[in-house]
Amino acid sequence: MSDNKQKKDALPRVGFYVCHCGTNIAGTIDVAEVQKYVSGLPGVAVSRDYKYMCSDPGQELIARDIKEHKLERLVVAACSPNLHEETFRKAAAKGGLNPFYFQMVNIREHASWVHTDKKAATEKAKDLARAAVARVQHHRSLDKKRVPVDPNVLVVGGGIAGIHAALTLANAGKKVTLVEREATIGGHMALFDKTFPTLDCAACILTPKMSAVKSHPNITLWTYSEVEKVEGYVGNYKVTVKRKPRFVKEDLCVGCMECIDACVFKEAKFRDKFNQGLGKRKPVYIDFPQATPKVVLVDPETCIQLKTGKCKKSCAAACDRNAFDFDQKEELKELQVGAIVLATGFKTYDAGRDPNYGYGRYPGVFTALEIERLVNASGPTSGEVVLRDGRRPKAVGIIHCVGSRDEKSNKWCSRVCCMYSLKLAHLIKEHSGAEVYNFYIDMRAPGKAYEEFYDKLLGEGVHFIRGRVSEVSDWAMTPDEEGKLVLRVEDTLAGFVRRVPVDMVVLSTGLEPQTDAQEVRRRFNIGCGTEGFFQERHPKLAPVNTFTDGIYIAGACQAPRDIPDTVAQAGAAAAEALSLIDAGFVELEPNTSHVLEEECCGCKSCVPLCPYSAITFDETKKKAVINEVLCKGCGVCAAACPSGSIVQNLFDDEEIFSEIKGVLSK
Amino acid sequence: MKYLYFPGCSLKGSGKAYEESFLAVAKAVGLEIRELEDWNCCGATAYMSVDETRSYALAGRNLAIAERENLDIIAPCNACYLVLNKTQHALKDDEELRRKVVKALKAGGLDYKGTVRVRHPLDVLINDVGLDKIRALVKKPLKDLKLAAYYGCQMVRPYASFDDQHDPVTMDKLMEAAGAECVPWPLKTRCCGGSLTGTVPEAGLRLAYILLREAKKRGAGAIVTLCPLCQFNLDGYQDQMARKFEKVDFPVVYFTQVLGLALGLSASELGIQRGIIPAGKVLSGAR
Amino acid sequence: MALEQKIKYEGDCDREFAKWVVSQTGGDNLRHCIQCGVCSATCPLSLYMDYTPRRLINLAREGFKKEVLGSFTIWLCASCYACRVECPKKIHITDIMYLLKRRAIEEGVYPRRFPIPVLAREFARMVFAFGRVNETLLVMDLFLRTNWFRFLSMTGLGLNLMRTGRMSLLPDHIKRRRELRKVLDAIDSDKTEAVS
Amino acid sequence: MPDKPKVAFYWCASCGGCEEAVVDLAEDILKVVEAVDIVLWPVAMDFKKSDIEARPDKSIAASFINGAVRTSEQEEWARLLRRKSQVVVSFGACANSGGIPALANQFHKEDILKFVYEDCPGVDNKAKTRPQTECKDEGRTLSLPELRETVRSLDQVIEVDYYLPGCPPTPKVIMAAVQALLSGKLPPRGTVLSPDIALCEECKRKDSKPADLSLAEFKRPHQVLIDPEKCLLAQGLVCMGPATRSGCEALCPAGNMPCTGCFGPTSRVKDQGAKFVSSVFSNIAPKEEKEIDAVLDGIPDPIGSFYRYGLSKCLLRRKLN
Amino acid sequence: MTEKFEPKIVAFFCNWCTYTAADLAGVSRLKYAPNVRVIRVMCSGRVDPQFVLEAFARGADGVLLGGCHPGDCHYAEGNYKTLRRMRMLERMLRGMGIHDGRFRLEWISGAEGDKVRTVVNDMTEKVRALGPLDLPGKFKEWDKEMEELETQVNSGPAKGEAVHAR
Repeated sequence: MSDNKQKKDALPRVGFYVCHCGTNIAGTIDVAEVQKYVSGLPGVAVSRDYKYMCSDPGQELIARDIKEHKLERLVVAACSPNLHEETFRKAAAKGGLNPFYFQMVNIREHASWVHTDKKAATEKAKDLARAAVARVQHHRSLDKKRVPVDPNVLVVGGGIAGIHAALTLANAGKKVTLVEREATIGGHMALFDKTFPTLDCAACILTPKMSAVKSHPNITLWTYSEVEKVEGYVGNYKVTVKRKPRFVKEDLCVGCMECIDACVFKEAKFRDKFNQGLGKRKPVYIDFPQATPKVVLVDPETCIQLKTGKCKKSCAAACDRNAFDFDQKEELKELQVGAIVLATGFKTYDAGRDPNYGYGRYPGVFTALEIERLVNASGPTSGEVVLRDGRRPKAVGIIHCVGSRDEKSNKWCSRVCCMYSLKLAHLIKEHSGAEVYNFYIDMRAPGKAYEEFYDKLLGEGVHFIRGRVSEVSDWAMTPDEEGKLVLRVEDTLAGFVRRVPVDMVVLSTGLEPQTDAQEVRRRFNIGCGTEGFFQERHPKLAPVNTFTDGIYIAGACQAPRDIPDTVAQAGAAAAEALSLIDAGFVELEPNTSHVLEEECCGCKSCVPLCPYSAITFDETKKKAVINEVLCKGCGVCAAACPSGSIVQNLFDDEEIFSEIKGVLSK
Repeated sequence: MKYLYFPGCSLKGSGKAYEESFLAVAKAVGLEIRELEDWNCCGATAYMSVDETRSYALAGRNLAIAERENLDIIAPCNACYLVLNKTQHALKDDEELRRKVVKALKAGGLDYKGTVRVRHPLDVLINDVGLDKIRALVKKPLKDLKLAAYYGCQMVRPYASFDDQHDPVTMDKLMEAAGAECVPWPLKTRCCGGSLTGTVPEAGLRLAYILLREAKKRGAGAIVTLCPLCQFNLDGYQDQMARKFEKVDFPVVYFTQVLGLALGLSASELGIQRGIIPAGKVLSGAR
Repeated sequence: MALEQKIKYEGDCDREFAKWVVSQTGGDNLRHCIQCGVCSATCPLSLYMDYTPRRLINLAREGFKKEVLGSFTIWLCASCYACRVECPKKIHITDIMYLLKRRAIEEGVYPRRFPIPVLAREFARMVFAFGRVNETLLVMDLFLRTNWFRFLSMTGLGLNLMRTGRMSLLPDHIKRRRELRKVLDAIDSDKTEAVS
Repeated sequence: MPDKPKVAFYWCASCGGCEEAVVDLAEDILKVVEAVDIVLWPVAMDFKKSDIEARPDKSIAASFINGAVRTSEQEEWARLLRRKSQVVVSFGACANSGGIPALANQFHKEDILKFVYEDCPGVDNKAKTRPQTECKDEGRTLSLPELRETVRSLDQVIEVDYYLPGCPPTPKVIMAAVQALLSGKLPPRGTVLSPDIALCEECKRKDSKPADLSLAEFKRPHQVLIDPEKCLLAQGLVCMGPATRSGCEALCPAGNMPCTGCFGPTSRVKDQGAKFVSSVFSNIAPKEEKEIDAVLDGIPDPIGSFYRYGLSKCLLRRKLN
Repeated sequence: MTEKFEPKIVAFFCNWCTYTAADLAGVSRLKYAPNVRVIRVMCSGRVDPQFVLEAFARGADGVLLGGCHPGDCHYAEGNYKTLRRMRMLERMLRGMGIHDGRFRLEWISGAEGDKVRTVVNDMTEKVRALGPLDLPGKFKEWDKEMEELETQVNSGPAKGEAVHAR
């Protein structure tokens, strides 16, 4: 080290700051020792420790020192750069230092929080600090590039989240394209009759918003469509959307439904997906009266014309606007947008996965969604709660936590089941007068007016049995169990096992990520948590942001969520998108790569490595060139240039080599 | 197809008929069966309650002997099937335990690697022989014989290696291949109380009685099972059940016996006469 | 009837016992039990138990040793594994029952004249002696030790078995009994080493 | 001729090719001889060590030392010449980075001796005699230099001022260097005296190289009929050109042979082999580990292929125990 | 040696998956061995085999490389490029006598904080078992064989007699 001491003055003057973060860091790491140690390192002009570096006084301290001590480099040892790198770059700038003459050392997430041995943790902190000090001396002064932001927005998913986000953005004057996979928007909420805890009718609050979307001048609505490809970067995304053929011209159809009556099939005889298979539909159909857009569509699987080409097409004949077009093909459309809001929603747990509950084996067993349709006035039974054979149930058992809080299926609590089970209990009792039993593990009613709703149900004389049902079966022990479905459960509050005979069983299935969540998140280049829901950038501080700038998430695609929270989050996502757009430009991290022209031999090794085709070959100069706007700064080319002629800003070879040397050389 | 055969204590005693019918059927479908040399008791559920490590060593000895032959070993008794499988799992997952047991077996001059596969005859018949071959071999399909297929606990639990834990179907399929019909019923894997009837009769008898009653109610002529303890428990105590609940008088047979008849083997070589509740009538009457 | 006070004081529970249970293989994820009771619900014998399996688990992890080891529950478990298959927390309840049975036998606190532990012990003895078990002898032995009156009630069954040739009175045994004993003794010596 | 600068040539562990290279200067050699006064050149003239030892320190203007350093004698000479000369020029791949001899760093000395004097088929050495560093014969003591454990580049033994790359350095490169020395127009110490840009720059085949190789197979020269026009990498041959300093005018590719990297890396690269691996293998076709391995199997001797001339300068230096 | 050998492991973590996972491990207060020093890169594809060799040469006992799972790279395919070149590097390391356990490539997604813990602990134990690598020390040791002559030739007037047969 002695020779370093001599060089000391030759090196740029480094200011080092170690943060206590209250006791978060200081509790495990001896910050004073780190401060003392670093003060002796070559090039270090100032070394301090401070309670909260990220606080205003903390930042002030840095700015002041830069001026007073003529600091040329800055190192802060605190939390993760993903949290406060920006903060301290700003502090550097405030002091008149180029913000990229800064290096951050993560001694909280990567040291004090994960180690118990104080001595070892302190040693680790010293090593990391030493490395940063060595590294920062090689940093170069850089500028952020500014690129304009396209003011248009894409919203994916037409459930209540997507609808609310789209309307919010459109009302702010932004052009929005709303893409929905199904034939109508509305999502799960459109299936519901009433919503908890207020019991106001779902249709009454949803359909106005749906038609608002349809009629809004700033919203382009593409239903029956899916996003195929996403290219570009924050502020400048190029999106390809696949529009599936409905075989009916959307702009011509007015949804009079004459065609449906005219269809050669006199009887509706095909599974009605919208009604969870409880109803039937024809090959030409519309999901429900308030479907938006109010346009019929033809199902190629069941339509004779589309299957065989031999049908008298009475439907088309019945249409006075000639809206039918059996030759319609799927088409690909391209969009330019600056921001994207993902609101792709959830899927309910497949009740068939728990054979002991007999779904599919006993006709008396239903899923909650099926019941939502049954109790729905516009549903297949127009609100009648009846069994599949038409009988009215005298006793109904609602089983909570099906596919939730279970390590055999999904570990998580689905958050809405308790409340919607209470809602269904109320509606079933109201519609059928049956005895209703709720079988729950824990009653979770943590929302505004939720506990009160639970209390209301208790008052209505619904039975609440605390215990997980082990089986639904049809074998009788006593005469009054004959011909019934028997639920076996421990009444854990009474402390013994009970057998409860019922006519109808409702399985309160939990919420899961969409089946194609993984493909979708790859397409949009965002992450998923272990359970498969989309990953937010930070659980508390950036709940609707993702790790990809300009892409935001809202609603149950991020985690199980009820309507109030979903709408709130959709608003938040819209606001994030707005703040990006209204800024008008984004500053890109300057960690891009560039070719040292005079040193490039033109071997082209780097060209195919770039996933963004940012590297091209200049045929006249016979050299590789990097377009720094397209470059996203992965550095794969720098690592692979065989003659070391590509440099990545902030991650230059000598910067990394000195960091390696730094962590190792005591 | 060569296999080792682990009878276990029951098949040498109360479960004789199971052994007889199993061996006969195996022969008929072309399985080469050799009884495991100098096998010892698997330890069943009882030993586990006394000493865990010892009971693993006990089962381990059998597995070690079997390894010398490197053939799959067939254990027709559900208890044996489970204990041997459980031992394989436990010794695989728990290194400390494995060390102890391997050391102990060494002391007896035995070598344990954990390489043998423990199979249930049902598994072998369905997956190795195959339903098609069996259908082809059926000489006397058992027309309009209704059975309640009863699997018991320990074949499907806790290791559902070849069938569903809640609603197993392999034996139903096999019986249908034999021409019989299986009534749907929800008690296929509900415990028969076998391990208790001897000691806590009121409990054991009740469980067994529930099964018999339900099977009868569903219109079956007999319960067909694949475990000697279940068979003994359901078949042997019906007189006591009569005293405690009602007279059920319901035959309980081994799936190998039913299959055997369909394959054209004689009732006697299948040990059908060994049923305490005579099954001959139901089975033969069916034909 | 006499009044019995049900209140428990912290002094009544044995934290060591609780620690021991969770430290055993199979007991490890006991702490995660959410008391949903599916084990009790699926258990074909819970209707006879003084504590349902769910309650037993909670008593065990809270350290109510006396109640746990003294309970009928552990002896009524027929090892049908239904609970283990249903448990949403993948708790190996059956193995825990075995664990508690063994502890109860070690401490000799199982219900007196309650035949199951006796059966278990006799079973083990017979296996050690012959390497195999003769059901008939085992059952006879058992009833003579516990409740010879019941033994008489079983004669019907005995005759039936005799008639159908399913009962043998001579103890079957393996050839290399010494080998087996070496193995079993080796386990014990290994244990004592572990202790010392 | 006291005013002529004194020059020494010396060879360590080398094949003699570098000596040849000097001779290859043809008539230019006369110019050199004109200009300088050669005080040591074992291959051509008879000088003794004592002559050099007798000279005052730093009295030799420049020493050109070729070959890697493996024996005590080579080490001793290197140190001696360093002491006596103002400038030491590391001459050729072996001196610069160990060269072919350094491939021995993949093995341990003992293994090598054992093989050469005992196990090698065709060796007849019942007594298992090994060379001794000292032996008596008719009263005379004869000594042999000691074989070192590790093969070293010259600069791992003494300080080196300039490097002439190549196996061997080409006449062009040598003359340029000599002229620079004579004219006194010297680049900063430590410079490698050839262009600091990779070989493709001057390779005739450069334009035939497609951007995206995504190779699915590697071949060795004897396994293919080599297309004389097309880029050799594109033909699946391991051509080190992209990771190798230029200056040789791409002689090997011109002669239908892939570049094996004798000029060493550019100044921006620490480890030629590692860097080459990084560039070529990042872009091979398969994605699955198994298939990747299958492609890699096409290169049976990675170290020999990527460190043909530079194992001494590999960041790991030699094989560990 | 009396005190337990504490391996020094240098880790290169990609910013989007493994580094984030390490942050998550921190936020979740998972505890793991303090032997790893993380160097942050934007993508595992930035990791040049030279970095790995340099780390060993500078005294690392192990090198850990962490990236996104195949198919999940934030930069589409960077991790495939890493995988390919590192497969070859592994072979070269083996050839140079550095055993596989000392160099490790792991895919750890941003959600797998716990995997960071298990991998770091596991690697620390495995490398501990392998013992110190200490290349800097080895370099010094290897050069010992030259000390004698260095002093002999460089100090004082060299003696003329030692004649080597050539």
